[in-house]
Amino acid sequence: MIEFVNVGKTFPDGQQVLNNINLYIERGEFVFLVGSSGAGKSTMIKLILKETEPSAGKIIIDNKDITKYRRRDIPYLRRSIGVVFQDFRLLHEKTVYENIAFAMEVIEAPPKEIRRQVPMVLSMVGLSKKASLYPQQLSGGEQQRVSLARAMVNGPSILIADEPTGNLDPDMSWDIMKILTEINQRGTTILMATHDSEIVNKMKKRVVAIENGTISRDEKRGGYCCET
Amino acid sequence: MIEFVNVGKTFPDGQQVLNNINLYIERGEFVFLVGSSGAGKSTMIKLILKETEPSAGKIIIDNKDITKYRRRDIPYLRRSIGVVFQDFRLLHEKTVYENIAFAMEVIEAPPKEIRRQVPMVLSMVGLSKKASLYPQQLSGGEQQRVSLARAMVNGPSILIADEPTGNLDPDMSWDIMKILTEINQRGTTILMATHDSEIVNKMKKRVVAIENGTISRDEKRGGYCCET
Amino acid sequence: MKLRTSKFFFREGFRSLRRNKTMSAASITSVIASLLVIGIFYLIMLNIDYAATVLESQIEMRAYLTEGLSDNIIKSISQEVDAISGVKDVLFVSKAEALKQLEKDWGDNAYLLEGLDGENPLPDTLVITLEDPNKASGVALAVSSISNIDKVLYGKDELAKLLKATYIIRMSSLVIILILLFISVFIIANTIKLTVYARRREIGIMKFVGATDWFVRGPFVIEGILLGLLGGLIATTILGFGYHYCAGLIRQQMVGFMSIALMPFGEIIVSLLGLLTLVGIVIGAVGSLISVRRFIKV
Amino acid sequence: MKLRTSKFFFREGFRSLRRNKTMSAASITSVIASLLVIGIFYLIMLNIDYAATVLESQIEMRAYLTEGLSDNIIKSISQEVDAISGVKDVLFVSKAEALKQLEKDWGDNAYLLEGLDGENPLPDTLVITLEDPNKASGVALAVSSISNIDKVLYGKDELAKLLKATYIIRMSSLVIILILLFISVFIIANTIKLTVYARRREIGIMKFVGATDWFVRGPFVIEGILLGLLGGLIATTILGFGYHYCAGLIRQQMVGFMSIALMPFGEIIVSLLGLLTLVGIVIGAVGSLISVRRFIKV
Ligand SMILES: Nc1ncnc2c1ncn2[C@@H]1O[C@H](COP(=O)(O)OP(=O)(O)OP(=O)(O)O)[C@@H](O)[C@H]1O
Ligand SMILES: Nc1ncnc2c1ncn2[C@@H]1O[C@H](COP(=O)(O)OP(=O)(O)OP(=O)(O)O)[C@@H](O)[C@H]1O
Ligand SMILES: [Mg+2]
Ligand SMILES: [Mg+2]
Repeated sequence: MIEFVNVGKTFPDGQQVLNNINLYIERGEFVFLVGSSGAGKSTMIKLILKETEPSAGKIIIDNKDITKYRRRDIPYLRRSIGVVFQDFRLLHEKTVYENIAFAMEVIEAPPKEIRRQVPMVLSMVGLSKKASLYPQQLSGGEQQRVSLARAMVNGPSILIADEPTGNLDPDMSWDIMKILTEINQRGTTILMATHDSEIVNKMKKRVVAIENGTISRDEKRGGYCCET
Repeated sequence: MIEFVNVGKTFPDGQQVLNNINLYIERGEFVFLVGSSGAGKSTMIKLILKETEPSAGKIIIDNKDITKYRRRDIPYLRRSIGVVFQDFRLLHEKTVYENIAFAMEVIEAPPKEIRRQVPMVLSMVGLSKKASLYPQQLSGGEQQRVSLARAMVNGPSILIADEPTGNLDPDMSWDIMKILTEINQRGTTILMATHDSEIVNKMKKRVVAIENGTISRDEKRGGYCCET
Repeated sequence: MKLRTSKFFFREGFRSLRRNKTMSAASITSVIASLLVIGIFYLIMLNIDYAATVLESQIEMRAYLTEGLSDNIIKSISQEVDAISGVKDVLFVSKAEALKQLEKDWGDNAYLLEGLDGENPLPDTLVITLEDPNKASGVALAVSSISNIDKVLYGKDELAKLLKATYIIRMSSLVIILILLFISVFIIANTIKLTVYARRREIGIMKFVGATDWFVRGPFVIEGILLGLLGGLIATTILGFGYHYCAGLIRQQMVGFMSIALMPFGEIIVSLLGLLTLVGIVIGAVGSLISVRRFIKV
Repeated sequence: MKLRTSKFFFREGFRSLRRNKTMSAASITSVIASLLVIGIFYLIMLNIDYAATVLESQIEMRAYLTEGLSDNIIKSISQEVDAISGVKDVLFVSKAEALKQLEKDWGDNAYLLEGLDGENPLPDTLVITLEDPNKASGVALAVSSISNIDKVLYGKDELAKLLKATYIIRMSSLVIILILLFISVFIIANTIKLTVYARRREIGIMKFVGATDWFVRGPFVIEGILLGLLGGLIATTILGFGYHYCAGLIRQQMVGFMSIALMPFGEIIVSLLGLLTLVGIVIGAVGSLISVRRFIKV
């Protein structure tokens, strides 16, 4: 489903963040991406979304080498992937409802379906009451959940979550993890970058750790850290 | 140092977030503010900064009722308080160095001191190498640490941190907590809103919990949650 | 593109105009202001052209007839002249009428004619008005070849000067309106660029949730068109009232004198409306398209 | 405010101009464009005024002398006229010269003078030029009260018409330039508003780290002043070259005719530079001040 082949990423300022990354994630897998702050987790996610280009290697999504994609193919790549961004990326000028509806309008979904689907995902993340507020009127954790709701609403085959519980209390975090597990069981491939050791340790899913630009650890049922 | 007297906050859309909050934080205390997502932690911080006004009660900082402050007094209030915002609030058009220097330029600090102080705080949060990058070129955790560096740089008498470890790995989080403890020992009052149960539980500091708009718990050496 | 997508574009375009009030207000007033500049100059140019045409149409040619012709012959000569292509009108002025006119024209100087001792040295004259003063020399040649026509006069030098002057004025005003059109287009496009710039973050986010370039552009283009349309309508209204009022004032000031050179309001308003709304809409749409392009590449 | 703070304002103002390239480019070109509109019209107005003044200064008054005066008497009358306030110049034209001139003026029609049979009905004349055509009637009265002056003529009606026409043209162009000035000021202010709007987030953040209103405004005001200054200089340069080129073209087209009515380049450039940079700087500064105000209230 997602494959990194000898991927390297060096930024224009000369910093080499990723170096010869090889990673294969199968359809339906649930993978935690861990690593210290600045390790390159978000960079890997940005590479999958073609937000930035690799300096070396290729990235294969759904059997297609996305480094070969032309500009006009990119929207279709992104539609197949739901993303919870680390910085949320909500549209400030739209209400919570409209933010989520927008992701459906983009794929030209019928209005009827939008009216059914949006309230559903909002209630899943516990924000039914906040539908008509603007993102700036929400708490940090609420914004994060809106971002998750938007990522799920189109039922993408891949769901990527970058630190989706960073602003959530433990109870809420577990609620979210339950949702992600459910989605995963319905067949969605999930890649989640996180610092939450408790979650990683208790979930017992595949863990990929990045350190010094390379994959230092890749365990089928791993924990947040080798020791501790 | 910080006192909430019968404070209530109802937003224009009718939602009552805080209700009759009474809280007294002494000079030099270290207080954790906990509560589920959307409980009102950030709102309390916004009230202290006069980013928003209480609908009832008064807030006393340094023996002065800030609800009575006129507009032109607000900057001086804010200068006495260093804040790590939940959404970082870095200036996108300025480099990391300039962002931190700006907080010193605001108080018209001598250039010499700026040139000494900024690299020092940057090295404290481990970002010396990133000084000349722009915030958008940093990882989430790095941005969070820039925000912390900026909050500390003027040596404020009060330091408020809204979820300052939300995007940091556990090791880095402990480094940050060490810094905060140090600052606290030098006499700075610290108020930290957090969801990180491990940190709260291990630090054994005063814990104030918000639930349904009121203070549900206020323990001298508390944990993240009563049970667990 | 599905129908609902165009509906979406319209809805979003309107919504965005409404939600970004500060920005919409600032940009639409800039659009109006720029269109006013075009409009004002367009009106001035129209009037200058109109005045020049009126001036040119007052050019007359005088054909002196030989002495002592019968009324019948004069009539046939008159008809012959009228038939020449380029001649608009022919008027017969007898030598007695000509003298009377001269006395009147000279006013205070008329006593100079006393020296004539009652004799009338003036000839019978055909006063010819022309369709196009540029063709004066051709007409003059044709007229002078008619028998019994003694002399054809039409102030050759003065005519040349007048034609040159109106030409220069027309060209200058055309150049100036083109420059102003260019400037206004530029300002409107820049204004739209700034409004798009203020929303660059939004555009990026839309792209990251899978919007195609066209999907992002759609609402911006609609918004640009709305801005242009609204701006055009308002600018035309302001100019319409303004012109009506000013023309009234000027006419009143001039009491008859030169007042013919002001174009009537009705003739102007339609072309003005067309010009301004067209310019507004086109730049609104194209400006949005181009401005969005920079931020859409993510 | 400490000196280093003003230094900071300047540094930040410059830096922000440099860093926000897209925005700076868009806003400065809009400022230039708006100033060009003012400048173009200012030039046109100056030239219209100049042309009107030239036209007015060509108004002459003719005083006819009684017959048979000696040269000495004519000389003393001439001096007497010259001493009247409002008279710029006096020129004596003898009756012989006057007839010659008339023959020349009439050109093709000069044969009409053949009827005079060698007699010269024209009087000796003093041709008087005026300092201010508005005072013509007073001068005429004073001149006619001098003995041995038979008659004073100055085309009263034509003068009145001319004065009215130049008055209307002057007033119209003044009104138009004021309107355009207003429009341009408006566009520049709006442009600056949009650039500030695009940076509203920044302003909020500055306030949250304890910046006073003035500290936030400072760099914006400096930036506004720089925008205005730069815009003014560039607009003046463009207009200067443009005017120089166009004036050359027009003069060439006209070969002598009317060319006197174009103001020389040197007289214009300084006042233009002053006007445009002043307008640019003032609106830049004030526009920034006002625009920042909305977002500073946090
Ligand atoms: N455009 C850029 N230019 C230069 N360096 C960059 C750029 N973008 C990212 N980086 C650097 O790449 C490194 C990895 O960033 P990334 O966002 O991938 O980290 P991360 O693993 O997501 O960290 P975090 O857990 O803090 O979010 C960081 O050190 C960052 O400074
Ligand atoms: N301007 C506003 N208008 C309406 N409701 C608001 C506004 N600002 C905040 N709220 C509401 O107030 C509640 C408390 O928000 P606050 O940001 O204080 O929560 P929090 O405790 O910081 O949560 P988190 O841990 O998720 O950051 C939220 O439910 C939010 O929707
Ligand atoms: Mg990251
Ligand atoms: Mg919060």
